[in-house]
Amino acid sequence: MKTELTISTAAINEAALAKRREMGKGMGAVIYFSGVVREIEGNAPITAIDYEAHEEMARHQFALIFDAVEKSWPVESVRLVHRLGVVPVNEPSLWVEVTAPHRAEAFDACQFLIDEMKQKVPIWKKPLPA
Amino acid sequence: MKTELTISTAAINEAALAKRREMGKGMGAVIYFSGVVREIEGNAPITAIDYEAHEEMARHQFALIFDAVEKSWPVESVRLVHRLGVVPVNEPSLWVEVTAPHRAEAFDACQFLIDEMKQKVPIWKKPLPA
Amino acid sequence: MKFWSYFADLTGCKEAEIELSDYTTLGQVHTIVLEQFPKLAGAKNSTLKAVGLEYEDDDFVLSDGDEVSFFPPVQGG
Amino acid sequence: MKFWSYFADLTGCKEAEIELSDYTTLGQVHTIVLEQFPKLAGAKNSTLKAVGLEYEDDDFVLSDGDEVSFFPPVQGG
Repeated sequence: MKTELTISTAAINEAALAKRREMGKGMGAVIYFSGVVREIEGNAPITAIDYEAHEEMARHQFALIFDAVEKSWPVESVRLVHRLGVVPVNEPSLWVEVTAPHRAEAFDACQFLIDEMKQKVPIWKKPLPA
Repeated sequence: MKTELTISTAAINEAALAKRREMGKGMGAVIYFSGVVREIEGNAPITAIDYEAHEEMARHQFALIFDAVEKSWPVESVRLVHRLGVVPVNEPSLWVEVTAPHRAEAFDACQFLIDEMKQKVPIWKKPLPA
Repeated sequence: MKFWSYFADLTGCKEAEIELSDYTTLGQVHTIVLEQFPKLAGAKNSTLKAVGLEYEDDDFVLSDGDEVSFFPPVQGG
Repeated sequence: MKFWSYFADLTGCKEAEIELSDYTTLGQVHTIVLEQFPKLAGAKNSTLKAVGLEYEDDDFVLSDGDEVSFFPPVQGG
């Protein structure tokens, strides 16, 4: 399974990422998920979320999750970008791409990946009030 | 819920579609799914799939499915493109975008939409052997 | 009456008209179709039937001018 | 020893060193930390603990030079 992990304060350029997609001829399904900062956090209006990470541990924990994906589904590739620092409302903080032969495994793997991330990857958010 | 349905023989331009995304500030999740023609269909190598539709009925059945999505989840928008005619291997025949406040409902609605399509929308495929 | 996908190949026909008596059901039309186009018999149980743009059951009673479609399981995506 | 996210705000400290006797467990260090930084007591049961890059249980026995992290539930995405 090919994997690509980016953890960076740079804005996520979804178009540029999608353009770099490489997909084997046996692959039938691609999912992209973008997690976008909402204008409300815990019932209060915000302007942005400031993301902090234990970056080295985050990379390690993502690698463990990618290993688990590879063991569970015939996924061809996973690319994941998590932005750190201040992410304004309406901009993505997370971008995930999964390519697989069939739709069901692409969906399952993508959801597993995000569920696991939300349990294990040491990234925290601080909402910046409006 | 905003909906946009395109059924056409034109190639699906994923980049152009993604660029036209409109997402309210209360939305936190976007999913894109692309269904891509694989080089193997029923164990035989192919060069393309020729898609045929009962187009008027397909539009109507998609509209019913969109109504069901709207009743079941707080989805903000659905855009769906299905290509007809000859779609070469490695090119998408289907493109779906779902935007919603949260991830779980976006995934659920997107999977429901595709499952329902595969049961009810009168589109058929004829593999073109290699 | 319209045949779609490989049903049109099996019947050699995309569109046909038939005269029906009053109160004919969709199921009865299917029976007539299978007599006229015996190559569709093998797909009898998987055949999907629509009247206009809606799927209908065998006991649906047809009216004058109804457009009936017969087709194999759909395969979008 | 490192504190992350609002644990660093509560302790007023991002990084600290403590001397341990041999065979001290991660759970014992947590107890020491709570004595030193009582504002973390409210989060005691939801505190996540890592040694190096791995999550570890309270009965994990620490070695010389281990870097221990304490942090609240993660919130990536």
